[in-house]
Amino acid sequence: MNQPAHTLSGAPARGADRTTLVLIGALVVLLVAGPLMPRWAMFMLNVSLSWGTVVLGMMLLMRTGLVSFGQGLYYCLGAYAAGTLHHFYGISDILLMLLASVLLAGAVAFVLGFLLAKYRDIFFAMLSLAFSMILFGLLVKTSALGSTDGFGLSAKTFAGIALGEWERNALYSTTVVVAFIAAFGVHRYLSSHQGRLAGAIRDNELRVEYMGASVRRVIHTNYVVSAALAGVGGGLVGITIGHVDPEMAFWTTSGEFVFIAILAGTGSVLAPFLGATIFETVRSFAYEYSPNTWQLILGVTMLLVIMFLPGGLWSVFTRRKAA
Amino acid sequence: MAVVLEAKDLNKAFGAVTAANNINVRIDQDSVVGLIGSNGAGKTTFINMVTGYLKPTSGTIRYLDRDITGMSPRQITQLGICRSFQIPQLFGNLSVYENLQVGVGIAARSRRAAAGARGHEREEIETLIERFNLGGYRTHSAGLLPEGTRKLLDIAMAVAGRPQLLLLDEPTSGVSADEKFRLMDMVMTALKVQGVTVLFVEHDMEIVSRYTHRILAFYEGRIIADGEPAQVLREAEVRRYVIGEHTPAHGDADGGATSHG
Amino acid sequence: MNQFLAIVIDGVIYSSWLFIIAVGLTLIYGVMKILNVAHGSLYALGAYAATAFGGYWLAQGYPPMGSYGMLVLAAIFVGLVAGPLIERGLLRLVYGKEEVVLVLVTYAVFLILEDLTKLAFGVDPLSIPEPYGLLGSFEIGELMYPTYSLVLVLLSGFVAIALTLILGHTRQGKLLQAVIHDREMAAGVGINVSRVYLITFTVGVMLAALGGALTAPTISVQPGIAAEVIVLAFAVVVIGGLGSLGGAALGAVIVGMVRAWAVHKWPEVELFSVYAVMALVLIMRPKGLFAAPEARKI
Amino acid sequence: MGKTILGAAAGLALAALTAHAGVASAQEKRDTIRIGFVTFLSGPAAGPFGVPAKLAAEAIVEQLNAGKAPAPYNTKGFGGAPLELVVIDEAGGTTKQVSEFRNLVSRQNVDFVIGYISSGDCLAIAPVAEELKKVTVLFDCGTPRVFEEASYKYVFRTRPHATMDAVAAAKYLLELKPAVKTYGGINQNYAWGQDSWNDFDLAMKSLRPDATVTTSQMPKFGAGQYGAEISALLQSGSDVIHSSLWGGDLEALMMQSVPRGLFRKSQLILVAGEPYLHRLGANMPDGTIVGARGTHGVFAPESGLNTWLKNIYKAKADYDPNYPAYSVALAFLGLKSAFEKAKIEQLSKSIPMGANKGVKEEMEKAYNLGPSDEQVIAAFEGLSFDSPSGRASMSLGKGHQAVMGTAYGTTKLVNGKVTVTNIKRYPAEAVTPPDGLASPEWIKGGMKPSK
Repeated sequence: MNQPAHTLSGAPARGADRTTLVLIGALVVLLVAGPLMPRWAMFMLNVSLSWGTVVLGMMLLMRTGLVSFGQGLYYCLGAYAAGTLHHFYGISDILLMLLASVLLAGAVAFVLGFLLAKYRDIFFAMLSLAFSMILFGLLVKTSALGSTDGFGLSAKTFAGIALGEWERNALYSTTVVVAFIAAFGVHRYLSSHQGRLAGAIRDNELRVEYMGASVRRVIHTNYVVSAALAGVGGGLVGITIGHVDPEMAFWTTSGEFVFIAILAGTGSVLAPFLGATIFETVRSFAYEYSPNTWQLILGVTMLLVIMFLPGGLWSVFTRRKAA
Repeated sequence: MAVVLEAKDLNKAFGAVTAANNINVRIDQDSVVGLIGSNGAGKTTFINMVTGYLKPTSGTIRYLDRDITGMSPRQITQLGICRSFQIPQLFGNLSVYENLQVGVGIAARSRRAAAGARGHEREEIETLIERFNLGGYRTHSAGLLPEGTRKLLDIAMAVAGRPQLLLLDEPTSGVSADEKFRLMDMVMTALKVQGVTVLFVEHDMEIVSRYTHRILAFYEGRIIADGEPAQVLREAEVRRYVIGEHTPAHGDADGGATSHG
Repeated sequence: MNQFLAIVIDGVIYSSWLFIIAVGLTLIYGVMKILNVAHGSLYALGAYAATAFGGYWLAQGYPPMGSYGMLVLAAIFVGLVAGPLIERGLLRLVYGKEEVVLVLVTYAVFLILEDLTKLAFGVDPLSIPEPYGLLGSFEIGELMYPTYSLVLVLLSGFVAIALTLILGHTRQGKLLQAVIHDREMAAGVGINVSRVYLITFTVGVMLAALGGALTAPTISVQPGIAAEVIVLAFAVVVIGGLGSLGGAALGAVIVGMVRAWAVHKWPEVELFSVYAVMALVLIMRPKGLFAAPEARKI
Repeated sequence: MGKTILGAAAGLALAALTAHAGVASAQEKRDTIRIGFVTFLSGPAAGPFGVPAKLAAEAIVEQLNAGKAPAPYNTKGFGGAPLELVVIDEAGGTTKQVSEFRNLVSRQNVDFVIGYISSGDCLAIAPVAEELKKVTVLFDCGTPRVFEEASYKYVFRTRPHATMDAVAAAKYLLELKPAVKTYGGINQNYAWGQDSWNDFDLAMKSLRPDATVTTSQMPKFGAGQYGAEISALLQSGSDVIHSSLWGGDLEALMMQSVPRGLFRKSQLILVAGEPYLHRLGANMPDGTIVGARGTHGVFAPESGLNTWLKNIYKAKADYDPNYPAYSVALAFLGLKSAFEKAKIEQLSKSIPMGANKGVKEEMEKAYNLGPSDEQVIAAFEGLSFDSPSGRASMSLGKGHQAVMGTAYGTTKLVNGKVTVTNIKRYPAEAVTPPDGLASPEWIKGGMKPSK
């Protein structure tokens, strides 16, 4: 009843086990259902889950009270890490590529984190935006990486096992599992002390410092985690799409992630994935059935959600629980 | 008796305004000290300097023979000085329970109380809830609590840090007259159990004289009187400037004085 | 030397353009604490309206000089229509939500306006080149500049001075500053905040539209110009310090000069010079050059 | 248990979509031919390229379905089967485009895909088309990388690649002004602009090693304000300024540079300038060298097909078709030729040897069934066909990449109207690298005729 229902707040620790159950349920359902779906649906789900992973990172930041308009930086780095492995070193093992994605994104975030952990509100958003736009500029200038055209990549093996015909399914299953691990991990993290601190910092940094905890360290940690998630998401999308280009670092890409995060709400680790799936579905059908006004449709959807579901789409579920 | 806190020649100026003027004071272990003075007299400034929110312009602050001048609030807290706030500083979106959970959690970790922290934490939270009688509000989010309860929770949070020195900034402000004593009783019993040195800012002279062993009277950043409550409250200066036969024209300058801080 | 001169002149011209497109954004943020992503779309609307109004005027065969009036009229028109519509119709319903949510609201408006302009004006590039050439050009060194650029510079200077005077020396301005300083307090002492918001937003939109209208004669007006402008404007106001008028001016000058320098000396980096500057400034001054002082917490 | 609803919801949604797809795929394949057509409907490329392309596509489809196109394209639709367009916006970047392509193929069940103006999209789509085994015709993107970096079975490009634009530009320039000493450029800072400049620079270096580069301005795409760039170009005092700008950027550049007399000093080359002649009018300085990225628009040879395209296009728009429109014609007519060639082969095969009964049935069956993708591909590879832009032959990229000649000309203002004079044509082999040789190497190697 009196549990907060505003966009960026923490969810109550209660119901944790329920979330875990749903996660495991979703894992099984998705793994089984995937191959039975038409290829386009499996693909859309594949992309949506990858984006969901990126947005999960956004959510973690939002729980800490920060909104990044530059997650594209890590999304793009992750994709290019996987891409360059394939393109220049002929390594096209899904696991190795994803590992590269996480490491590169995480490493860069660790360095930038020292700086960004000092920033809040719009300034955090803007500085992160600046960094991702700088990467965009650098990539556009780098003709060795195909400039704005980018370059192609694909996965051939999984942990050394050749895939051949099974590339799509393997990719999909990997994505599902990665998404699950990410969601489960973040869920556990959020219900840990460290995770609770996120919500506390968001509410009142001063008090956190006056309780003797370092706000900057928490923020730095969460920033790196969110970057790693964006990185792996980018790697997955890169491999799934089979192509990477600088657009991934452009501010509108980051904007879309914020868009999805707000759309979904931060009430649960399940929200980002739900949000991404709905967003991708709405977008793709809008493209198809009204190619001239799909932006209008997205915009209106966004406004409706903000006005009538302040907690994001997720609040539909929490509300039902309260009733 | 051992000295917990010692301020030497403490000065703090905001441009033209002097918020602390050559303050020298020693606080003994286990004493309960009241800080009185009209608004803008420099009480909160003093607390803010002790707890690291403000850097003194000059002078030193020692805590248990250790110079803490210019340390960050976090470091100071970790040394065992905790505070409550004039405007309660809570985690408005978290429930009362979660607020204490965070507080106790941090304290437990910074104390490196390895010994089965988890179990202990839960008990500690319960103890606090019971001592500050917050039982009825467990799941309410702190942002929606009545003023008095917010004060209680704010103090409980400070106590959660297991401080040796506790500073309370106007614990009873915004609390209805009939509630004040109930609140102070609760706080004091809660603290007795822990054996804590307490400094608190208070405007209500009844409360000061009832709960303190010693009073520091502030006026324009100076300590104009220091001693037994009864005796201090008798002093002419104090009666004029603090208890206020006339109220000095400083406006709400506990804000004013430090608003640049 | 000569090149240095060119850099300065080009820098000044570009800076004044930046200032005109950015000043409305910082004004709206300062008063309403809304970072208006739709600012770019309103700039675009201004440009489109300019081609429509100006085009009509010239088509009627009225004296071409009047087309300048048409540009300004177009901006005022857009301001008076779109301003109240968005503020009353939408923003008023979401005040009090978190800053980022408000950013998202305006982002949604941006998306919607993108398609609405497309539906209204089509995708074919429109243009109104006449005003650009009309005033001829002047020479500095061996470089020739169109007089229109000079007009742009003077106009943005005028806008800057006018706003400063209004904010500093009129009753309305004082009220505005009261609201900027402390919304609740202002409301407390009986200032009609809601009205101040309406006026501010309308003026902000007008300035955005003015930027578009004045740019229209130098470009071909078509879909996509909104997105290009908005990030630039963001960079400028963030560098200067959100909500600060002087900041916007200084930010515009810095970005303008750096870009001009890059173009002449090091064309490769022009692409991200703006963001590099933004990052550097924020690193050195986390809240921009002219940041508003923080209110006390405890 | 609200949260379990999530799983259910997602499941249901997908189930619904699946059903939708199931129905679609049930319908008999070749009775109408669904063609996915992808082009920019929003963003900066919509006005100059995307929408003209869409108009052309719609006009051509109407004509074909009515059987009104001139011979040899006067059969209804493709081999009698009417065409149906599914139009998709190309805006939004490669990620969305790849998803949309997949949706076109397996949700919309289109039979063919024609589309893509952005080279990035072409590079991203080609492998996916291969994976999904869907015959796909790239109609307007220019990057040579598509078939120089990989080879595809299902992907075709019916317009020549961009190398010839730069090479021919350099050749034309030197024929016109042999004395060129210095040249500079202003190109958009993205792949197309960078490649155009690099190829032009390489071509100049190999044709006129003594000429030197003054400055290479690279404003970002959509910059809009070119004051500083123009000053820099003015100060560079170049004999020649090369530019591959297009659309709004090009128009803005011209509006801002002409009043500043930039082109009184320097000879201007606009690689993609042709579509804007009618728009820029007086803002197009006399004597500008313009191209149309092929023998399109004003460079298109007089022919029945050319007049036909002009007429049907003008019926929809109030100006002449520009080169994207011509590219669209190439794509549709190329695919149509391939399709019908395949169909005839299949029909002839379908006639049972020696038997004289059952012939009719067999042929009808074959006719209704239409050719398989395999047959269409076989027919398409190495195909030569006529188009409003002249004859195209699919002779590069193992028969998947069209080659055509190109042409450049010089603008001349004739009583207020911009015309193009002194048109020079360059045969394909003179401006296009041979199969298997990457463009930069070929240019560096002195551009030996490919045949």
